[in-house]
Amino acid sequence: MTPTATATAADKETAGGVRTAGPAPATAAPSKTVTFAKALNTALRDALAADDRVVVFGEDVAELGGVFRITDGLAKEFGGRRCFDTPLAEASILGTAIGMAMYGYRPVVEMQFDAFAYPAFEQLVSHLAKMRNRTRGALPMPVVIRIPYGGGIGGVEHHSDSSEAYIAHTPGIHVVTPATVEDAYWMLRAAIAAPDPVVFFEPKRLYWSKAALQLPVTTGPIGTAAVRRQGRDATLIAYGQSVPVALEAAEHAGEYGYDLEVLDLRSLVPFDDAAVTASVERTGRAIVVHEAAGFAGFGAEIAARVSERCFYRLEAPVLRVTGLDIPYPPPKLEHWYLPSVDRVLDAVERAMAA
Amino acid sequence: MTPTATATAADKETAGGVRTAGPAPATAAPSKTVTFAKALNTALRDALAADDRVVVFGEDVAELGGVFRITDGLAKEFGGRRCFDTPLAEASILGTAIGMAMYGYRPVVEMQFDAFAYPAFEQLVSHLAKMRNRTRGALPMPVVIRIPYGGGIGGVEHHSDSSEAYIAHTPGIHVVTPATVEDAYWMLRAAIAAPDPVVFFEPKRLYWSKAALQLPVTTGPIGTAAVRRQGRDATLIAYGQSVPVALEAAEHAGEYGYDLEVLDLRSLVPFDDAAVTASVERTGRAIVVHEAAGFAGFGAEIAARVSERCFYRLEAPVLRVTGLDIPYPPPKLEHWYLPSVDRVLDAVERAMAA
Amino acid sequence: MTLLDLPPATGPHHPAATPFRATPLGDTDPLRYLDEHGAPVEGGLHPSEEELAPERLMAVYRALRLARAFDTEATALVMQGHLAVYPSSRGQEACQAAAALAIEPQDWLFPTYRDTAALAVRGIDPAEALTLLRGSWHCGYDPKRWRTAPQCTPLATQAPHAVGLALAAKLSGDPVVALCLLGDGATSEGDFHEACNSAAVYQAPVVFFVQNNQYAISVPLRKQTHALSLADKAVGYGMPGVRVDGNDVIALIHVLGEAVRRAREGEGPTLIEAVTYRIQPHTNADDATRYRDRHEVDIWLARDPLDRLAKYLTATGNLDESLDAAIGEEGARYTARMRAELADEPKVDPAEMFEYVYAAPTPQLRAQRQMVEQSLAADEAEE
Amino acid sequence: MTLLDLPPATGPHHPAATPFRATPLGDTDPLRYLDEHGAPVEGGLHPSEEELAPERLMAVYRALRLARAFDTEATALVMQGHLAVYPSSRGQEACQAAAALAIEPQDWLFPTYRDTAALAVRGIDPAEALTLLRGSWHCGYDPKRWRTAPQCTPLATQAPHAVGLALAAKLSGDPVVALCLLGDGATSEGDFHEACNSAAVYQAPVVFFVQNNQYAISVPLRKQTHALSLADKAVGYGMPGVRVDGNDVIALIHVLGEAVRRAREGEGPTLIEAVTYRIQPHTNADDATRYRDRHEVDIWLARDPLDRLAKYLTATGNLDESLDAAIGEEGARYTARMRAELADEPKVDPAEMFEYVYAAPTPQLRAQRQMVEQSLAADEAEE
Ligand SMILES: Cc1ncc(C[n+]2csc(CCOP(=O)(O)OP(=O)(O)O)c2C)c(N)n1
Ligand SMILES: Cc1ncc(C[n+]2csc(CCOP(=O)(O)OP(=O)(O)O)c2C)c(N)n1
Ligand SMILES: [Mg+2]
Ligand SMILES: [Mg+2]
Repeated sequence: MTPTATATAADKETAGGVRTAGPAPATAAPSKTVTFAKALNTALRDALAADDRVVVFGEDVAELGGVFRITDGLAKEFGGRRCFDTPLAEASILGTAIGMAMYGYRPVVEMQFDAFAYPAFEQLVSHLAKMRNRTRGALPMPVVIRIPYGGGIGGVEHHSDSSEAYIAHTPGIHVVTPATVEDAYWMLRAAIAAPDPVVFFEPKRLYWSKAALQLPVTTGPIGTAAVRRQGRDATLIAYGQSVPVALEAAEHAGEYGYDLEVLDLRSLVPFDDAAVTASVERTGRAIVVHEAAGFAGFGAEIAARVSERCFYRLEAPVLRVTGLDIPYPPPKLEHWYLPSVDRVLDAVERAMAA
Repeated sequence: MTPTATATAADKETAGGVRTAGPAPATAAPSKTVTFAKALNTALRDALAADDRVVVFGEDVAELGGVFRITDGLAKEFGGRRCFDTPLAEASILGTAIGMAMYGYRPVVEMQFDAFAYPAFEQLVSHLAKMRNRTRGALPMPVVIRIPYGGGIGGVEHHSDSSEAYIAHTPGIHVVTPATVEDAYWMLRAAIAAPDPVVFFEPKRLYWSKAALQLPVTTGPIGTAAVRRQGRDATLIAYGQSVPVALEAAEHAGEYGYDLEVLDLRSLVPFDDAAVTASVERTGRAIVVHEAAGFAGFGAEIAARVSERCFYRLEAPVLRVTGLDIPYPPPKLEHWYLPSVDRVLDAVERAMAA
Repeated sequence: MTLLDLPPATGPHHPAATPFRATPLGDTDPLRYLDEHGAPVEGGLHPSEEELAPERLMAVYRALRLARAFDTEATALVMQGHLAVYPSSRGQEACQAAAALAIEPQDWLFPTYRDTAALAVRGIDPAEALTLLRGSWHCGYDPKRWRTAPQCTPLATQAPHAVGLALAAKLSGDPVVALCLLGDGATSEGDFHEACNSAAVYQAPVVFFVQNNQYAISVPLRKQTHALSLADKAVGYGMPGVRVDGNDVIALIHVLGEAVRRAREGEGPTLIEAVTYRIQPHTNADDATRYRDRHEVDIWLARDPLDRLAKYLTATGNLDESLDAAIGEEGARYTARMRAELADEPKVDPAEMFEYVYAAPTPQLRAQRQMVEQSLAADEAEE
Repeated sequence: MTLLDLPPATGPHHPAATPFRATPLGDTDPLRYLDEHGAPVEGGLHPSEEELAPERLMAVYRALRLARAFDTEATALVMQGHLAVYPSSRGQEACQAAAALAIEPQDWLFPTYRDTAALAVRGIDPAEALTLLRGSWHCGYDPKRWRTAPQCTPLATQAPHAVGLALAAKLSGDPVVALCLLGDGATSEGDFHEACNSAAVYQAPVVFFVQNNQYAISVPLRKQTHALSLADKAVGYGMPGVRVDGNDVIALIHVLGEAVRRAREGEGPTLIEAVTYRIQPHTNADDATRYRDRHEVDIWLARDPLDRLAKYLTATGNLDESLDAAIGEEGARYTARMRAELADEPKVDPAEMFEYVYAAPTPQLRAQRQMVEQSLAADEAEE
């Protein structure tokens, strides 16, 4: 089987003779209310259909369709050469993806849970992130690593980590995380079509959230944030499953007379300085929300950037509402750990009082 | 061989029946001018002599004495049961250390270069950092991981990484890095005596720097920063091999009439908020210097904390002078990457002009 | 849908064009003492007299029944919401019991998430053993008292710990053995390899005991290895590799006993593969009908490890219906106690989250703890 | 000072108490065609006629001489400061040449830092091949043109890449083989295991070629494995494992040729261990006298792979002094060119640091590039 493309859009990053396809708009379909999980599943299906170079593999992704069923039905529809189960070996899963990308494929691999991507850390940092650079562009790495992340689902230990800070600090990788059903679809298509490696963090608590999805859909490109709610008094900066938390907090704050803006970062790398700065320049206050432990978390980068760029405009210190600096706690305690609406509101109070 | 302690200081963290020793002051010795490397070597020797539970292992540490000779002579002096070469397998090196710590030993392992610690990442994040917590203190992890880090030594790829941000974001680990010969000795003794895992980052560019060392020596405990130079106009916050850079920049700045304070963090985790805040409250300006890539680097945490805590005192935004957001460059280009004295001075100018 | 239509792991291998030959360790039939009907097999293992003593075997049988009772009850408890998740070891009770019985109190056990029944057989209180699966952040039991590591979820990562502990015991001159439990899937992980290889180099007193239950969640063994046997992996480490019937508890106890003896007497590590089957789905959250036939499960149900020993004990006149019923009642009492202990929601104090992160909390953790405590106090005031 | 006084890897193993036996793959004498004096050994390998054809062997001999000349020159260049570091393959030239010659242009080579001589034999310009070691951030040659991955430093991490590439080729129906070079030390890494195991499961067309040069920096083989042979590791993967004399280039070409053929024809992966020796220290920065005897080096100097083939070729009337001298001059011309090419400091443009991090630089990188360019302009203005 030589990969042939079934779509036409050409791609400068073609490796070898294989043809390619960007996330070309699919034929218009009626709007349907679907889960976040289904949107991801549809994106994978459409990507597999659009481009023969796309392959999906990982632990339990074929026969089972993944423990979260994100790859459900793909092996059946596209066969065992496009979607297959691997031996239980994460470094090798990512390393295999790297080798396939060298040959011109566009692998999409699944890490079953956040903490189970750690064995692939060396492959990620020392190879995936650097291969394009160390070959002066000869071996680009159009690889997508899908990682379900975050807590709030009652998981036992090692099943609720948020590891985005580790990855975002590694030059050469793009790091994105959708927070809406439309973004789940579009950003995954965009990630698969991207010429560079993308770590695609899937907020697993949102898998079962629902919204209308009308295909084809196009949202903002990778590297851009989105204002999810406009407001004048302060900006809540969030991503992934903290976005709904921020939105809910903003609704509540409205009751107290605070008009909050909610910015969904969408892309941690590249970082949308323009959108973030513009919002905070408008509101004069910023509160960062994420689930990962706060210390040296990604929120530190956001807070540092905003504090530097909006120095003369800030009316209050940038506050962070994050996970605690402890190992992720068990189901019965996780609500203490997670950045809750209450904790966000508390920070809003403090920022507004400043 | 049952470990028996040759020193007397008792330690609450004793596991099993084995006795223990903190870094008890050695007998007074004449002051000698020694290299940073020799100070580390002496600390290991003294720790091995003081406490039978201390073992030193890793790749090439015994026969060769380590590629940087930090473990030189230890195997000869203490025998193959106290200092030994391991198979080439970093996850297993750290995992073995964890298992030995469970039995009451105090392993000190060497990772040959920063980038070669990545294979041990899962063991570090999912076990070393969490074992005390998941056993309610029954299995503390008095393990030291020595990692030579940083650039400026003309190393080829993978030999100059700075990975402190990855570790510092992981609750359960202490992260320290000495910048002086005295700290090299004392902090390594303190790390080995500590009841919790310590990632001990050794600034490899400073291995050959020299200073007087008079034993016994005691510097500040883990968790405390040190003011290396007092000043009134701005605080340079640095650690590891960026400390000498900051000091040199401060000297130069003096020529331009700026009186700079230089704070050596020493310990990234625990973080000495008191010292940092006190200094910036005095000076009103802060510039963070480190070698790791700036984006989501440890400097982000410093800048975010300082910006929040000193909000009303800051006269200029906190600036970061760091490595570039690219894979560590090769010898011929590394001076462009590294936070040089010039780049620090440039930031000082900008901060003072604000 | 199988990748590249691989031959089954038991299928024919490459044509033998010397020296290009995949060389299996030996006969791939697992070692046995009893056949599937509970009769000693011809040419089978020769357990010692001690291992075959009726009192000993009755104790083993009780352990099997305990493991089964424990597993059945835990499965019920997870359905009722008293556990967060439960990975059942039904069908693997011979392995669970043998692992716990093969070692002495001073030896260390390194269990996985699937080995809670083994912990129960080792004597750990069931409520303690289930602490983690119940939704706490810690393992419940005192690992030092029970010489049992907390159950390990990141696959194969406990293997180097077992090596380290065994090496430590060896360096201390203590006659302590580490028994490391692993699944078939875990043998594909790098940590498994690094641990086995290092253990052999150190000649550490460790036994790697792989419960090959044919699946890693949905992934069958033939997608996990191309070798005929997982025990073959021992060859590369220069250590003995033994493949044993994982539903034959007498064979298991014999083989584990010998491996433990070797380890204790300084003869180095051993890799044991026990061929068994996971009767239940991966956990209560899994749907096994998506990837395997009911028929396959039935075949293995017929190979039940309890039945097999019961038949042997009955045939040898050591077990009869009334004794069996009495043992059943023991089990019922055990599970009743277990049910009672697990009925109440465990008390969790959020402040404890901060207690064990470090020996002494960092200033930052103290502040966070204070924040939680204040918020807790506020909540309580509101009530 | 040896840990726990381990027996040497070639020493006696555990007493054979069936089934507790470490079972080596077979005879641990490596396969050979020539003995140490260049004479065909009795009971040795049977290379094909083609493999033994004089023109072919003369080409092989030239490749050996090229590898030696390259290595000698590179060693000189690093002393003179023209390279940042150089890990010499002196003594391993038979492996270097055989690896490059065993594969076709469409096949992919996955070299380590030690395999620059193999790149030279593959035809890559020496200055290009030495780009990284010279102190640049990229591999110099075009990996797609030469179907050669950039040399890999993090040990064994290239092995899964080779598997992935081979799997990709297989899925594409292309007759492409991946040849992955590894050191003895690298076989202890988890990535080696995961790659071999996965390759076997996928039946990917990959050949794992371990140059067992007896050392991983200072660590001798007996501290790396307790098995008699690294090829034994193949057993656990259900793939053929072959141990071959790494200083016998004819044996190497035969064995590699067969493994490559198998891979190409869909017969799956092979693990080859070539027993050889690292004559030089680990790199120019290493001091080998700290951990090994000069005497040991002398023994291996006497097993020189070039001498061995030269003697055979001379005995078979294919080589004489004048031809040998002519080949020497070829080598001298090659190294003269190499010296000349490497004499000048390579030009490096700092702006290029930003060029290949991503397909399109992030806004942040654009800003950083600008900063560097401004500072560059300022520097130039000052001059
Ligand atoms: C490093 C890692 N990767 C993935 C997982 C997710 N996971 C949990 S159990 C399991 C299957 C393990 O199979 P096996 O080793 O055969 O043990 P079994 O569950 O059958 O007892 C997987 C993939 C994990 N826990 N750790
Ligand atoms: C993951 C990793 N750990 C450690 C190192 C440091 N290191 C470089 S070469 C080497 C020895 C490798 O030995 P071997 O695999 O036998 O190859 P050889 O150098 O003998 O060719 C070591 C430890 C590394 N490059 N990568
Ligand atoms: Mg299994
Ligand atoms: Mg070697």
